[in-house]
Amino acid sequence: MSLLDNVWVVLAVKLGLAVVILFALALVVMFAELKVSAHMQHRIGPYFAGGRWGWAQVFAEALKFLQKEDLIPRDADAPVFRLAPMVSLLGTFAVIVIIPLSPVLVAGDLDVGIFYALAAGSVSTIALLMAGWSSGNKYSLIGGLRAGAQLIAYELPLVLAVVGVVIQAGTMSMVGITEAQAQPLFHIGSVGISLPYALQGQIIGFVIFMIAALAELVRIPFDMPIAESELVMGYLTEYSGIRFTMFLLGEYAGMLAMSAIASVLFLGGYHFWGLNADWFGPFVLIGKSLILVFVMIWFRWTWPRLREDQLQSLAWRWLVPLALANIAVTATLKVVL
Amino acid sequence: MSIPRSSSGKRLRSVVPGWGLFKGMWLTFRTFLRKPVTVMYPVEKEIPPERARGVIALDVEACTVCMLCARECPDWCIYIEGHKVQQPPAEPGGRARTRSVLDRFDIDFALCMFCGICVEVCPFDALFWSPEYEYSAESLADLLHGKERLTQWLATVPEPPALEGSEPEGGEP
Amino acid sequence: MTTPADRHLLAMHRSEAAVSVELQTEDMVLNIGPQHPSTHGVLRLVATVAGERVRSVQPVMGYMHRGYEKLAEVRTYAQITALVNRIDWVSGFANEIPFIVAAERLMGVEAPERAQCIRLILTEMFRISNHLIFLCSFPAELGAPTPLMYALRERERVLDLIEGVTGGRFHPNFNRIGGVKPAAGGGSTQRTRAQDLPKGFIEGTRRAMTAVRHVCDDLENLVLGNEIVQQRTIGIGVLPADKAVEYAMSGPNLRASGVPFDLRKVEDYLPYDRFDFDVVTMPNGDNYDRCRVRLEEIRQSARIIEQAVDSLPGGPLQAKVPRVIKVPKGECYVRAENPKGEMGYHIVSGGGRRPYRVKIRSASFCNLQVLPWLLEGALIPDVIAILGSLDFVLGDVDR
Amino acid sequence: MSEPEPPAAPAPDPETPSAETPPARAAHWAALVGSAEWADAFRTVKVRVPRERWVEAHRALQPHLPFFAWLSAIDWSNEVAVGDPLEGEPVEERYEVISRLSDVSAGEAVILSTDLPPDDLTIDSLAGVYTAADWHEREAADMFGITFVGHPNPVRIYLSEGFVGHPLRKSYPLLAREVKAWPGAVEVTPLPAAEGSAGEPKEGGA
Repeated sequence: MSLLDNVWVVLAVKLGLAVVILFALALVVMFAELKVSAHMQHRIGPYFAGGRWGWAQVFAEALKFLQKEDLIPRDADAPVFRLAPMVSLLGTFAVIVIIPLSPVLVAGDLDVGIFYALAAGSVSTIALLMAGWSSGNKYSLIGGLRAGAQLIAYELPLVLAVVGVVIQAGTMSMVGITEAQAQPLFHIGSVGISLPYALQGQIIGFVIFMIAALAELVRIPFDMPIAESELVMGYLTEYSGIRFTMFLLGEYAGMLAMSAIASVLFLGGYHFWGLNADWFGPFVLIGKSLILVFVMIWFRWTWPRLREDQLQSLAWRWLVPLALANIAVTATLKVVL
Repeated sequence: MSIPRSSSGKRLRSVVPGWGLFKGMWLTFRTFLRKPVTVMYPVEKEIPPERARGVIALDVEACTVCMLCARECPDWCIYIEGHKVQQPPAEPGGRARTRSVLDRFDIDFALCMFCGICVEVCPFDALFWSPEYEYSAESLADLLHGKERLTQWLATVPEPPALEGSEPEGGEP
Repeated sequence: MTTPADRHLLAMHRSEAAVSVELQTEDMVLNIGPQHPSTHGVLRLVATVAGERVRSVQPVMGYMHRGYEKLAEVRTYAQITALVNRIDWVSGFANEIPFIVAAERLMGVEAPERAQCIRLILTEMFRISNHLIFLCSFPAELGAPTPLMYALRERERVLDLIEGVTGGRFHPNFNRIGGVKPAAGGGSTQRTRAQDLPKGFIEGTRRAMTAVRHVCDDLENLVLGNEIVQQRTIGIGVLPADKAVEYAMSGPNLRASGVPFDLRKVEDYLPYDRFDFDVVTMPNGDNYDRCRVRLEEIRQSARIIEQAVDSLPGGPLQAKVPRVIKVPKGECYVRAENPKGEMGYHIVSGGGRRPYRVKIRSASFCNLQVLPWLLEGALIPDVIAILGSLDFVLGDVDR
Repeated sequence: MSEPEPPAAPAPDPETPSAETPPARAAHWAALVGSAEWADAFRTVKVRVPRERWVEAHRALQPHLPFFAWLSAIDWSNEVAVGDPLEGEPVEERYEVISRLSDVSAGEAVILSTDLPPDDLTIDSLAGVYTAADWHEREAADMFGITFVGHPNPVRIYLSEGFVGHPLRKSYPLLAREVKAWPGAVEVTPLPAAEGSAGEPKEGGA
């Protein structure tokens, strides 16, 4: 009893759980990417490792990466080079603690939850810049600079897309936003017209958020900083072994974290019709997140990538004005209704 | 002859901008639901056509050590050694004949470019193409195969495929 | 037809540069290749870049120079046939044709009709195979990996047919002076049985052509109709017709610039005049058109093949030629419409079993000459896209 | 082809240059460059011009034949390091530079040729007339050691900077054929040239 009263122990347990769950889910996402991409390409994908469907392939890959030599190029800025993958993971883990799996199952329900999530999430920008700059490679440098420009450009639509939700919910707490989505949207007379657990009218916000999230995650169609066919993996060019694995897991965990945030903000979080949020909440949320992850993988294996300047023009000329308009409309409706 | 055509060069624009993106996604999703076409190699195998040039098989009995294949080989990858032996005359009073005995017949498959010239020039039908393809080795030196190995492959040489109908001349010389 | 040179980006860049002279920073030299995922082998581009903008590009090649012209001098004609289909390895058979036809012209023999028709069918199959390779590599360079698998899936059908006839998937070595000869595979009966098309070839070809048309439709949806692809390709790498001719572009690259020139229509190295097909041209000469020309050419090739298997003449496969082939003295140049452009061999025969000199005109080498002009002022992503749209193979560049 | 046509003798296509009697075309091109020396064997039109008029001849043809297909050279030599030597009479030892020009509509084409003495391998560059001659001239410079005067970028194209020799010269040996003994040199039994059926073509219908 006394042990659970200690705030540090509780924090450690919560963090540990979050990390374990996140890693496990990141491996699931990694496996999904292998399998989904294979089937979309008319292939089978992993098959032999671990029984019929090759589920052990991800562990094999992780082990393979861990065995590899940890190379640091001679011209690299070694301390920065070593630090970058950790910083990249740090941002993702910082985000994950505030995601509510159920009304009670949340590592930390901050009052400024979403604000904190977006702020912590943008730490990965620094990681990519660090990686690109410290590698001592021109391709990495170009990749890092592209990443910097891209993440800064897309931070704005990401935040602005969220503002609409925050206005609607009237809170920045993740639990609060989820609960707000369970409420009827507006009342006509005494009848509550509800759009429970759905987009709450924030369809535009959702689309903008997903586009910006793809850009934040450096996924196709916005993977110019990596751009294997142009920059030979961009800021990842010089990474190998465990550090590369960290980036890789960071990417998959990031996909999951972003999908979870999107689910919480726009898709009703842990709520689902007819399911008790207390018991089924975690499964509902993870299920919604995995569906969004599937859509991200689906994009990845269907579309080519845009060019860096086209991406910038998309952000500044379309997404930002659209998000601002969305905020204006939402705010007006909020006041009017 | 038809007149060279200049296409209109119209772009394939979708009616709704952005619809093309979703047409592609529909295609990948349809494929996602279909059964994959992959052949799971070590478990299942594709059967190569009869004419597939997989490996060269040798019929030692037929070889007369005439060296023609070694000379015509563009890569110089066939090594032949032999010696002559005196044979008693076939019938009494006949001339004693010499016969060539094959001592060594090596093909370096690391050099071979699978052109088939040796098989073609062989006047005694001693060389054959076999569709067998599973003979990879861990080092280049292990790809030098001697006559014992080449003879083993003889068993894998298939019958020639049936021909597409309408062969009026029958191909008989 | 001829679009004026739309060098808008370049002009804009130049004016920008003129205005901001004091802001200029040092240019960076970016070494693209020789080991790079998008250079199709070992091409090296030394690019001077200002940020992402390429100021100038110097292609460096020769990493794969195998000296085919010298090698041909020490080989007999039969051996060279096996050699030349390695020049452009994704369309092996099409490389053999002009060489064999040139040698046949020097010897004064002509292949029988059936042999010519089989040559034509296989050439067109290799054209399909080559263009499908293009349609898989070009989207991959734009970042879309999935069309690759779809295109290769159907290409496999075509290659299986080719293998069924010739015994080789990539390097058929199927042409002989005076005809065609599939690889012997018949055991002791190989000499007594004609080495003709195997049973089921015609039926399989029809099926494969249906499948190829189908994948063309799919790829049209997946690649050409995709708005992102259009963003990345339309108006990028514009090569106007006069420049295309000036830089001796040939094949689909030339036709994409609006020049309706196809050697299949003007030369008679194979009986193309019997079949009905269109020369596909596109007006703009940008990446999109270069991609689209190839997609349409697959359809045209399928059309030719279907006509050819329907009207396949009978008769022998081989004209009478001496056992030891010696080619009389003389010089002959024969060019053919290789899937990548004009492929030709200038054979100088000294009268022996081996040619005295063989000059190989390979399409990719000549098509790449335009690179420094075409890439000037492009962005790095566009460099890769333009490079991919030119459809070259390093074996064909370096020979 | 929609109209029935006897497959045995396909009618000459009106668009192909073969419809016109080839010597007339050859003479036409020769007259255009002001040369009296031309050959038209094996449907390959070759017009010879003196070395001094090399660039001038190309300039005359450029408006008619804008497509520069290729440029190369032939080392005419009676001594060869590898390969078969020329049969018959000894030839005058020289380097023949040849270039092929064609159009992009009717399929017209001509090969221009000029001779260089072995002791003076210089010739004016065509880069001013045909842009596409650039790389071909660099290749010929690499392979034959011909100097193209006035070439805008006379650097090596295929060979590395330190490479010694010019591989396509007839005097240049082929190392791959020298470091290894020919496996076919072993003689065990004589060639079966006397075999009855072996001398005949084996293919069906022959």
